[in-house]
Amino acid sequence: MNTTIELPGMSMKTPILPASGCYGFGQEYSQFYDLDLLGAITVKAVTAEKRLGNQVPRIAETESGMLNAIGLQNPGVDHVIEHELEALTSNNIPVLVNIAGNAPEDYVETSRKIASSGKASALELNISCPNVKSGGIQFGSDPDIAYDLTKAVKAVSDIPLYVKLSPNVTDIVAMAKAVEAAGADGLSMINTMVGMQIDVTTGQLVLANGKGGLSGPAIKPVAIRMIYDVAQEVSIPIIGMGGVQTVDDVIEFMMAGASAVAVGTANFQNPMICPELIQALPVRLKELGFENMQDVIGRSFASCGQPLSL
Amino acid sequence: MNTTIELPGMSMKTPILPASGCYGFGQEYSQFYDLDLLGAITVKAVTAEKRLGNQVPRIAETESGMLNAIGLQNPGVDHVIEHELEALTSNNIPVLVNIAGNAPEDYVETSRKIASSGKASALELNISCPNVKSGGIQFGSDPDIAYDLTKAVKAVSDIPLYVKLSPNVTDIVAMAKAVEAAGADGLSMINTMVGMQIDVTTGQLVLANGKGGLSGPAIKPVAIRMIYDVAQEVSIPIIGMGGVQTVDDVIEFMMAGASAVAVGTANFQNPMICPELIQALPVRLKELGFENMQDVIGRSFASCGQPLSL
Amino acid sequence: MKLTDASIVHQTLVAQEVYELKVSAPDLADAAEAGQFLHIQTGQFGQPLLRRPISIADIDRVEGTLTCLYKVVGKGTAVLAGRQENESLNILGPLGNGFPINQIERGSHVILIGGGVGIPPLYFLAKELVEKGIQCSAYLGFRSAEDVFYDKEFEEFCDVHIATEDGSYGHKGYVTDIVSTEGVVTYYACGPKPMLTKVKHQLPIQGFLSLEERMGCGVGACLACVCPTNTEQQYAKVCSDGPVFPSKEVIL
Amino acid sequence: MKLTDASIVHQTLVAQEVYELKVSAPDLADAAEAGQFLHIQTGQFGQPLLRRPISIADIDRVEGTLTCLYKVVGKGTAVLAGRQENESLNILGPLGNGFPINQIERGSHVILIGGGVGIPPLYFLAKELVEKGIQCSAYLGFRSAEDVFYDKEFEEFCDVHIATEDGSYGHKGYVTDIVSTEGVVTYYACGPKPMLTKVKHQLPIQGFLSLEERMGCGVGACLACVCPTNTEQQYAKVCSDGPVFPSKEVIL
Ligand SMILES: Cc1cc2nc3c(=O)[nH]c(=O)nc-3n(C[C@H](O)[C@H](O)[C@H](O)COP(=O)(O)OP(=O)(O)OC[C@H]3O[C@@H](n4cnc5c(N)ncnc54)[C@H](O)[C@@H]3O)c2cc1C
Ligand SMILES: Cc1cc2nc3c(=O)[nH]c(=O)nc-3n(C[C@H](O)[C@H](O)[C@H](O)COP(=O)(O)OP(=O)(O)OC[C@H]3O[C@@H](n4cnc5c(N)ncnc54)[C@H](O)[C@@H]3O)c2cc1C
Ligand SMILES: Cc1cc2nc3c(=O)[nH]c(=O)nc-3n(C[C@H](O)[C@H](O)[C@H](O)COP(=O)(O)O)c2cc1C
Ligand SMILES: Cc1cc2nc3c(=O)[nH]c(=O)nc-3n(C[C@H](O)[C@H](O)[C@H](O)COP(=O)(O)O)c2cc1C
Ligand code: FES
Ligand code: FES
Repeated sequence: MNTTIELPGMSMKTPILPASGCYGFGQEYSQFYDLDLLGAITVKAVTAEKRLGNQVPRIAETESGMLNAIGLQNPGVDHVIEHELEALTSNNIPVLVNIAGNAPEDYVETSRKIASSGKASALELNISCPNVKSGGIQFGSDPDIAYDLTKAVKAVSDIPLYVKLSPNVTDIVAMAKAVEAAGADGLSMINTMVGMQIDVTTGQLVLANGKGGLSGPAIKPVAIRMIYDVAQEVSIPIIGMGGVQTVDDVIEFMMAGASAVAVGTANFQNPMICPELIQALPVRLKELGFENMQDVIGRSFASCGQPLSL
Repeated sequence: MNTTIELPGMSMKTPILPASGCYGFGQEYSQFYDLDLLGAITVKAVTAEKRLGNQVPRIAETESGMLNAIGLQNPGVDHVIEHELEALTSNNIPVLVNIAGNAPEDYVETSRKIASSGKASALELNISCPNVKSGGIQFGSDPDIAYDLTKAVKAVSDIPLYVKLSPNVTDIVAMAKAVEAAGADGLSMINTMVGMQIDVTTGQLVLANGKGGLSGPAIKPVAIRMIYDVAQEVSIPIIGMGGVQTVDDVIEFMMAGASAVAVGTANFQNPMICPELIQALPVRLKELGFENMQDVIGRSFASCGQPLSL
Repeated sequence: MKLTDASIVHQTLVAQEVYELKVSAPDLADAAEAGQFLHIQTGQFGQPLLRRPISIADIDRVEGTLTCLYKVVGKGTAVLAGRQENESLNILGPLGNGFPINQIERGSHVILIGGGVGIPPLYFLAKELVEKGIQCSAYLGFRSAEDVFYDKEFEEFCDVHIATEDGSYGHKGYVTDIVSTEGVVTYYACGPKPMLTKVKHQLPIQGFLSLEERMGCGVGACLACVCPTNTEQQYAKVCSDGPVFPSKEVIL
Repeated sequence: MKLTDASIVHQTLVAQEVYELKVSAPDLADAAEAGQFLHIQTGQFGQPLLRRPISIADIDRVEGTLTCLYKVVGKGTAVLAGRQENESLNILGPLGNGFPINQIERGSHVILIGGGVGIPPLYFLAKELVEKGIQCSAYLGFRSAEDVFYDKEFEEFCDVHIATEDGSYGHKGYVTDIVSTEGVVTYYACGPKPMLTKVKHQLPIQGFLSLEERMGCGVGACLACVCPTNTEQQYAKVCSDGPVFPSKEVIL
């Protein structure tokens, strides 16, 4: 079965890619398999300046999920371009570069540098960071702020732009429409949900940062719902993510409306998960009676001539 | 250890109670134990008129959670007062009556009837329903609408009012403050998170209703975070819930700022969970070095003279 | 109805993906009746979250054991199939109302109609009917020859008619195609909804249908498992009002 | 570093809540070194979600087995303790960098300082040091007499000094109170952070510290497990840059 998918800036031979922050810059997992097997690679968030990130503990386990508060640790955009992205140029897969910041200028500068480096296929704007200029409101929770940021980044970048939506909002569709109107070429969803854990033996918050982002299978039903809602209201493609573990999860995300599916937390449990899913996908699709992978995308709401199975 | 807790309208001998909708009107679980063991009972949502609820399937299992879309099935407020609440008058525990509706008038009428029946200790306003008059926006996602509804219900009821907050919002603190300002005597949080599941073998949504509410351990980190944030901003007590399974979960909710803790989904796995937790709580608190249960509430943010343990 | 930590006596594969599970739980065996079900915590450490409803297929009150037959169709049943002998299995039950048989007169003839994993509860029913001197015939439907189970076991108590969808064993077609109600006073049916619908609408006599629905609590508290009825209440809870209903009461 | 389905040879309780786990995994045994760790999927069906890092306490390359010693402190270790002989255990490893010993000259004297479940990796290290003709002394700290394990095992290779916090066995107090560095060229320490901090700041010589931190991936990709360092990078990843660090590099 043909599993290729054409997304803005990214010609993928499989719709499966790793999610940002769970895969470093790829070098660690290249010890396990050839990265060229992937549909694309999403790298860890890059910021204008080097960041040391939060204190430890940075993660906590929850039921079928985990909280993380890494704090955007990264060596800064210049170093990333020179070393990390440079290393990836020896691979033949699209590179999606996740961008973060606390002020619009950070995002703009980082995006401009990455785009003009020629070493990225597309940008993924991580708008879940607090906007220091707007009193800490997340870029990702106000449609107007997200619109402005998307516009500003589009203006300095000539490569496609994916905006990564935060699920911590009342109306995800409004967010999606705002960034689409501002020129986003695609959406990534969902980022983590804000959560917290308390150690009852000490009464203290487990994460040094207090709050963290919930990821993993626990959040999958929320991700599926949000993608389902958004996919029907926008015409740009969606990279879906949130708790993917099995090939049926990949298909569920596609049926909800995702054109590609990213795997985050599951890499920690099984470092071979990406190649395993990539191999299993065409087999499982055939088993389910599909002849064409494209038919799966949006299947849950797209009207379909005949039932898939009886 | 003294585990009594005084909440508006409810003198509870333990802070543990069942959550609405997971416990019917109590009669089923009274086959397993004496309901008088409970701190209080929360009954299934009551509406002005009888409702048949949604089609089946009404539930789906997720990783460490479940989705439900029961659809407010209930025999209507008059029947509930005459039969279900009447039956509970033979017990010696506070009765918290969960109220739902799709228009403000529904809520007001139901609340008035319940309050004047004399058979309820307090009302719990379930504001996660879509407001048909405001184009389907949930009462629980707009602070102004929630404020108005709370005011309207307070005006017709002389028993304390708890407002049950929905987690599907950008700013839960704003919601909490709005209903507090409108006169709510307490908060219940959190209700379920909107989620969805797709059956990949058919491409169809699993729940007949499409979307459903996610409950269970999966959502606990989100519940803890929201209660932690809200407890520091309001001065009315919080009944905490969302994924409670163990006695340490109960304590975690209290440390986050809850004065009482409700158990929902866990009843399905273990019908004896409530009495088990009630028995375990004082034992575990003592083990953790507490002499007074009150010290636990808000422990994670309340400044405490000395560390709990070394 | 109570919570029991039963012990697994054995698990055996009896047909394609169908396991026979025998547990030791004397109190449960004493209390249970044909047509009731068990709500089983299939895994350990509370995973998966929800219990799984499985019918009681056989009871040995002397041994203090119960037998279930279940098919691996998803996560919960897969986890259950992986549980080992002597491990303890947490069971809530017996739940629901069994098949009413007291009204049937000695010497009369009834039929049992089962489809796939709807067949198990009919087995203990057959035993009980025969013990009461009631004659019974079993009509059992399967997808294919490799899915067939308990045909020999039923033959010890009644005459058995088998249908397979692909004709690889017994009659080709649906079990509802071969049912005969001549001289029969009532029927007891359990199987997939399409089968029950046909049974209710095609057969000229009334009987009893055992329904399946997704369950949360299993005890009547959550309202997950309703089915519409012709009664004044307009709906019934499969777990606590059923799973067995008079065929005329349920809307299918 | 690879994924292996090892088979559990045995699990034995060796002290209060401390288990000795032996697994058969010849490739892993061949590849592993003292001080490296395993990232273990403790349960089945992917529960709990994250792997748990556990040090390699012993390796038998002839038998093709590895031994770990772990204490039950929470969910993951509790689940692990419930796993049975012959069951398969999914292991990612060997991970991290072991204790550097090549620079130590034959005949010199080194000390091992371990606290509680920080002791296990020192055991295989002791064996290797002795085999290389290096003399070693072990200073082992425990909370109380019932927590003591592997004291006899260490005695086969080195002189052993025990401290317990409550004085119920050996010296009363912390292990750092009894350490002597006279004639010692370096030390290898593993244990809780307060112990390592004391070791780093109190001892007059430099050595190697094996750190613990909460881990996600275990391979350097998620940045969960960092510790601050004096190096140009300002931080290191415990999983892939460590867990063993020169004492002068890490900031404690
Ligand atoms: C009263 C009753 C008696 C039953 N007796 C038997 C029996 O004797 N043998 C047997 O093989 N099966 C029986 N079933 C069906 C059995 O409960 C399901 O096959 C089983 O729950 C599937 O679980 P799973 O995790 O493997 O599947 P999944 O599809 O992964 O389950 C997902 C969710 O859907 C529910 N579900 C899926 N299919 C069904 C179904 N057919 N009925 C109810 N819930 C379902 C599960 O319980 C679970 O909550 C009975 C069902 C009921 C209601
Ligand atoms: C490199 C390394 C080697 C280790 N070797 C051993 C050993 O040989 N024997 C032994 O008993 N223990 C060892 N530990 C500690 C062991 O990993 C923890 O005790 C274990 O992860 C606790 O898991 P839990 O689920 O039982 O506890 P929980 O508290 O329920 O775990 C919750 C989360 O916190 C993490 N966590 C909790 N405590 C620790 C800790 N001390 N270090 C790292 N993560 C932690 C868990 O991995 C899990 O992600 C080692 C840790 C590291 C980093
Ligand atoms: C440890 C960790 C670090 C992450 N870092 C980033 C990041 O830097 N940028 C970003 O956009 N998302 C980040 N995420 C979110 C993931 O990319 C993904 O959106 C989320 O985890 C949901 O997918 P999952 O459930 O498969 O992990 C991170 C997630 C984890 C678990
Ligand atoms: C089957 C089911 C039915 C519910 N019905 C109601 C309801 O009628 N009214 C309400 O306010 N909450 C209802 N809830 C939400 C619970 O009261 C609770 O807020 C939520 O499930 C989180 O707690 P838990 O994780 O312990 O279940 C329902 C939850 C479930 C699982
Ligand atoms: S399963 Fe809860 S009412 Fe039937
Ligand atoms: S655990 Fe992921 S970087 Fe160390």
